[in-house]
Amino acid sequence: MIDFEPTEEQTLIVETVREFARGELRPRAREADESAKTPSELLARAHELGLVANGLPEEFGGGGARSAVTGALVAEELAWGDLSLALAVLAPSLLGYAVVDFGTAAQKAALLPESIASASCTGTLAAVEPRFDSDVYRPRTAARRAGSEWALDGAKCLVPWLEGVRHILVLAQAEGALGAFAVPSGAAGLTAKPDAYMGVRALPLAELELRDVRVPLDARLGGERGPDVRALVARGRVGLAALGVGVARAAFEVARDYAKERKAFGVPIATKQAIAFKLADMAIEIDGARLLTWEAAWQLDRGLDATREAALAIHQVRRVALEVADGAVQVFGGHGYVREYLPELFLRNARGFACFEALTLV
Amino acid sequence: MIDFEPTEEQTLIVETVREFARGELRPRAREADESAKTPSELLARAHELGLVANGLPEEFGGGGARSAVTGALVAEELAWGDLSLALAVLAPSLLGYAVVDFGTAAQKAALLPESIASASCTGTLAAVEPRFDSDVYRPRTAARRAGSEWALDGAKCLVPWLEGVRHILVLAQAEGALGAFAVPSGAAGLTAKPDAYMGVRALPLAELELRDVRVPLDARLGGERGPDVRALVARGRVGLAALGVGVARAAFEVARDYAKERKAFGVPIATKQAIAFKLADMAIEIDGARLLTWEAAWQLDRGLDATREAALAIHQVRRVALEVADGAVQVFGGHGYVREYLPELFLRNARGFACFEALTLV
Amino acid sequence: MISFDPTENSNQARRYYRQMAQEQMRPISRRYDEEEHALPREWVDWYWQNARGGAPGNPGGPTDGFVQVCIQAEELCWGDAALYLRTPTAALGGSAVAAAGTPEQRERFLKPFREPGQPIWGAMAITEPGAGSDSAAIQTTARFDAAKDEWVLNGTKIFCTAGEGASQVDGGFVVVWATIDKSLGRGGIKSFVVPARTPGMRLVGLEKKLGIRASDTATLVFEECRVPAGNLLGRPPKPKAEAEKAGDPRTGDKGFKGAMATFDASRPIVAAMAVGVGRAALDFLIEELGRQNVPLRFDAPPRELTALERDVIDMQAELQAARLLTWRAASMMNRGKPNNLEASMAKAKAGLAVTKITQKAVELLGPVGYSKKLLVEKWMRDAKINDIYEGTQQINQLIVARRILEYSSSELR
Amino acid sequence: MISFDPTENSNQARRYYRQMAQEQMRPISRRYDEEEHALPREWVDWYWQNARGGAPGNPGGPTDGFVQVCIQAEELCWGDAALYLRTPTAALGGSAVAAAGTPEQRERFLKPFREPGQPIWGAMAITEPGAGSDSAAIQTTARFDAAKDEWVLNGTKIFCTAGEGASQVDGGFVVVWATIDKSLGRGGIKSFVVPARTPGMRLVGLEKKLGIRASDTATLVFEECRVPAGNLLGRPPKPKAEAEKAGDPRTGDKGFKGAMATFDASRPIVAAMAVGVGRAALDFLIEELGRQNVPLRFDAPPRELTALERDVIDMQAELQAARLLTWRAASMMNRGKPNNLEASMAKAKAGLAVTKITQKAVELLGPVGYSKKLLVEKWMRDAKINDIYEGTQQINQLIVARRILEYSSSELR
Repeated sequence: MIDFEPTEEQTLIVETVREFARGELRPRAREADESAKTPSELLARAHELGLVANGLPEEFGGGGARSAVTGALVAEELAWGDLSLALAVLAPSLLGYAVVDFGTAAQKAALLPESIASASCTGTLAAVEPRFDSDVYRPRTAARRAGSEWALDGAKCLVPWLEGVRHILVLAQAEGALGAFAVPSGAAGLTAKPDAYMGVRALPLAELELRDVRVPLDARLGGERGPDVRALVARGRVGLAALGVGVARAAFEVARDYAKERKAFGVPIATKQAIAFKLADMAIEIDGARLLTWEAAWQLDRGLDATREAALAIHQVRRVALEVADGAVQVFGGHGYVREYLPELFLRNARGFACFEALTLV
Repeated sequence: MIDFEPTEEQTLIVETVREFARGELRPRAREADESAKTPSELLARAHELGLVANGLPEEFGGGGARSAVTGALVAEELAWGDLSLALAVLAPSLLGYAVVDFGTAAQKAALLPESIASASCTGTLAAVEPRFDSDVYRPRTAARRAGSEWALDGAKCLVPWLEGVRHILVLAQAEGALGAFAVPSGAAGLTAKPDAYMGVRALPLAELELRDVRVPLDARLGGERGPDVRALVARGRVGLAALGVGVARAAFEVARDYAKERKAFGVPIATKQAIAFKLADMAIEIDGARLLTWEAAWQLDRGLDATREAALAIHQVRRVALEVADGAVQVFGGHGYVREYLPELFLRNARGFACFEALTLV
Repeated sequence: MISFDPTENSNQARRYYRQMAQEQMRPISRRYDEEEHALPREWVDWYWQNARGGAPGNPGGPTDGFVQVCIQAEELCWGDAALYLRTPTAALGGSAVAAAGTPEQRERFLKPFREPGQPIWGAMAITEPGAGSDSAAIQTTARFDAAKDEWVLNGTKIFCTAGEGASQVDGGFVVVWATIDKSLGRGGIKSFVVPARTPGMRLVGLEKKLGIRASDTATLVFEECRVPAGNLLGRPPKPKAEAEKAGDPRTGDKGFKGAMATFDASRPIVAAMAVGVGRAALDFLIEELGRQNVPLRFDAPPRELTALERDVIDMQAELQAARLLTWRAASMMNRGKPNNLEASMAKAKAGLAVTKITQKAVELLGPVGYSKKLLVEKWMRDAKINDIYEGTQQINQLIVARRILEYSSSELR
Repeated sequence: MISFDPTENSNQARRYYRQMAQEQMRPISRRYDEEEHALPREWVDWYWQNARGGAPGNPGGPTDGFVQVCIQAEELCWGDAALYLRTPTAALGGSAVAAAGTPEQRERFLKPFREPGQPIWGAMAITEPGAGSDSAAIQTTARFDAAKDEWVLNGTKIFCTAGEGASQVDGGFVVVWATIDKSLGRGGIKSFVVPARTPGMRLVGLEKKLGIRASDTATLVFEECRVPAGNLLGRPPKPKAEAEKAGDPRTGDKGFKGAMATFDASRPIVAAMAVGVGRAALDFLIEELGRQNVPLRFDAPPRELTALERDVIDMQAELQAARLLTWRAASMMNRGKPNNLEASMAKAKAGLAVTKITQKAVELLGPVGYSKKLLVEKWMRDAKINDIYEGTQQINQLIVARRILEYSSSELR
């Protein structure tokens, strides 16, 4: 039956996460951006809440309650607080969900327990490449068989790189197929340097260079079969779409509140149609984008291919998040341009969705 | 020196044509659309004004005052009156300017005097093809050498087809190059049937089928060298862009006037920011599109390749004409949807610029 | 639970109406676009005889409720929006009777639509020449003639969809909005059921329109048009002093607010109709590109993605966003939740989205798309009405803005 | 005569400033973006020593007048908009002095900018914490102290571009808008030249901004700040009764209208600055695509045109439309024509166009475009200011709307 109401359990989770976002993320958003640092206590707090672990299998210590729809609901709330911090606290999903979905039994046993137990983020994923036409479906990073090992060469960027990362899942062309390889963070030939962007400045990111990095054959995620990269990309896009909706909603809400507060020519600027209609359009577009995101998430939960739905959702979110954030700057006028207020931060973060891929998984 | 003021002579011409558009075209626009007919007296009147002949060479009876900028000014004014009727009265430009620009001496002597002297339109041009991906640069209509003749096969549509047409310049692939061929309207193998569209209904249009249509070798425009198709397309696009600006300006003006007149909730709807700002955007976009059109026209007048400038102008005009016409419907509300008022006609006509090519030349 | 899985009843309804659209509507689409105002007899009779009972299904099984109604509207407008509007049903007038009428009124006015006999129509008459979007500025008056226990209507109504059928064919009716006391403003506006062919109600014209030309958009004039007291929708009004107590359901019919609430129920359906027209164009485009082996990839390399591919992705995203907003507004009605905001969001989004989608489809299909050879140009003309009727784009933006800003209609005009 | 052919003087100026932008500005762009508020000493000194005199050219030859000024602004903002705003010039304050000042005032305040010595700045202070776009709501007061023949200023100004340099470095000045009588509304607003380091003028802060971080956007507080009577721009005002005769030039300086007229002259320059930033991003994008052999066709077959190609066509058209609207507004000044409408059109279009162009450029360059490795992300941040200062997008739309509708500011708010 077609319905748009979260379950009671989802509602409870959303309320908890919303409180976390309001109490812990939003107040730290500006300072985290200015200092380009994620406050480390947040990760521990998020780990306590089990934001990621709740969805991982019970046999490895997780909550066993996997749902992409729930994941989307959670991601939106977190990003409403702050996008960088949301990506940071959700970073354990990268290794976690990828290994659950595509790993061999041995890989699960080797990687999941520490990922779930650790308060820090033990694994990450490298999907984006530092070139103009980065293409998650067609990485240039390549893995070739070299005896009993894989040898990887290439470059990656926009890799979430939190303290404690021990493995990086590197997406690479593997002799005709697409593969993901668990590369130890200390592997010879791997260099990681800090990576800086216009937005998501509080999220630690690395640019990786891989020069003949050797990993054993069983480091290939899922063994010979490899991961289903379409599913991986879709799970990444649904997560990103939900985050984008959260950024847009945050921008909309501050703009709405400001417009009701701020007076010009003696009346609140929200009473001007030019502002009021802009806010109305924002609200409509945000809701539309959210529903597209939910549909893609629901498709994943049904075990179906969600490539199309995820593509539509992220397409819409890229536009909506940017337009809404830009609109919020506009509503604030001069104040939207200064870092004393949040809209400019939303704008810098929102633009990132144009190039983000697999920065989180649902 | 960079300047945006028409010359005194151009100003006079614009005033004359504006008066013609206001007095002769606009009052006939609705009836012409409903009956799908161009009133024949208009062509005679336009011929008297020398709208096209003024720009053709004196040696064949023309005015010798060729200027693409002037052509753009004239086209805008005419289309302000009505797009269909503007295209009808400018139809002689198709054969006229193409032969002047690209014809051999013999072709000029053969075709221009009657084109200039006749009050009806003696020649037309077939550039568009009846398929989804019609491409003016790459027609599928083909001409092959068959002894001392060219044999043409293919199909064309959107061909202005006024009473008295004796020759059709047919754009065709001619053994590796692009050619234009003067095909007599009565040629064997050529069938013309009426062609109907959502808009420009008052303009008589034909869909042509060419089956082994034979023309002598010297029917090829410009002889072996052929016409410069890039220049031809650019001249078409500048003309169309100017016409599109005229349609947009007409739509803007009726919307502006209606908005000042029409009251809702006790005040003119123009005093509402949502309407007022929409009108402001229309005005800005129209002026921007016009200046792009002028620049492309000026480029042509300097004898330079204007492919880029014409492409930019028509790209902008396609969007602006549609948006402004659609906006005018919106300003009129329910009245915009009924054929008692003009906005719906502007909307139908404006959408045509997406597929129009070489329906007029400057 | 968040779910996008239609019930089997909805799936069956979709198939049923899609087939009907394909077989009964599409073949006559062009004809009745050209023969403006002609009665599409084939469709009207076929529907009346075969489809009035609704879609086959499992009456006891789970249902998507109002969402299924949206699915029906989408499928039939995918067939032909103008013919859909000409379908012999009680339509918006029926919704008003169902929403604001007494049980006796519902029985009296709606029963004929379920009985044998000739096809009949219902309609709603709100807009006036001077009023436009401003429903509260209604000038049509209703005077109570206590002697005869009748209401006497005077005024002119325009843009009355299905107004010819509803006013001219016995058994049908027009729900007319009129004020019983201008000094009461919105509170004075009531709705009256005027049966077809009531003396004093005159059909004075049909609009010639850009699109939906098979739909009879009527101008109706009421001159001393008398209807029985019991034709005031809801209970008869109490005296003026009491009537001013807003929100008291005993003060007669639900008045302006009740009538406006009809829109909350009808806007999702209108949005679904819009989605249907938009989908007609998008389906055709995608099928045509398929026939020509033009790729439409969701995973194209960024530098190779064609403008066409991106346009189609965008059209699909916009249409689906509109559809989901529509279903959400309908689904809230299933749950008995107020949906004024969500219904206006759906209407605003759907109207604009399908206007753009159909305009784009004409563009992407080149000269053939612009020509009369295909129906795509008709769908573009038909689609535009969705930006206008049942509240223009701007009116719906205004409603949304008021809700999100928590402003009254006097605070945000 | 309609012509797009720049004079040789303009061509020379373009080459001159482009080289300057390339060699003097670009190499330090990133550094002064990161070291927010640091004085870009290299640029300031170099400009002061080498470029104050203007571009080389033929002084007697034909000139594009104000259009050439736009070309200069475009080229330097193509280099770096923030450094441009930090350039030691009289800037907007100078324009106000030139437009509304007496010959004596022009000599006194502008001459130091032509003399030897250290780099100095001029600035204009209009916006106040509570006023935003509403210039007429200015709260800063100017009280006349007849005993000392001085004006006494009290109030706070924010968003004062170049406000640090102009207020702190001897020789510079800030033109401050203040009201001499609130009851006069707009008519009471006058502008006063406050020399740098005048007691009572305090720099209380610099804004941390999204972009143009090298530009010193200052908050200035005026507390019993005294300037000589002769620092009121224009002639000294007549008593209140006479001053109320609007439009009478003898009633002192040109007041609000005169000050607003400065905007008609400055908006085309601001629009040209916007075009410069937008072009920086677009030039880079096109060059980069060229280096990668990505085709950019103006004659691609419709089904093969890539999304990227169409985006670039669109960006070029939008940028050129903005540039031509800008030049038109400037060229009208050459002809002495009022250009209030056209200047606002240019500003509105350019601000929005380059906001979108730079945002799109970041997108089309993928993760590298979003990264700090390139300047494109900086240009996106810098560009956005053009949608905001010198009248936001909305204010310029409002001005355009009033002109095209022939509405006064009370009829259309």
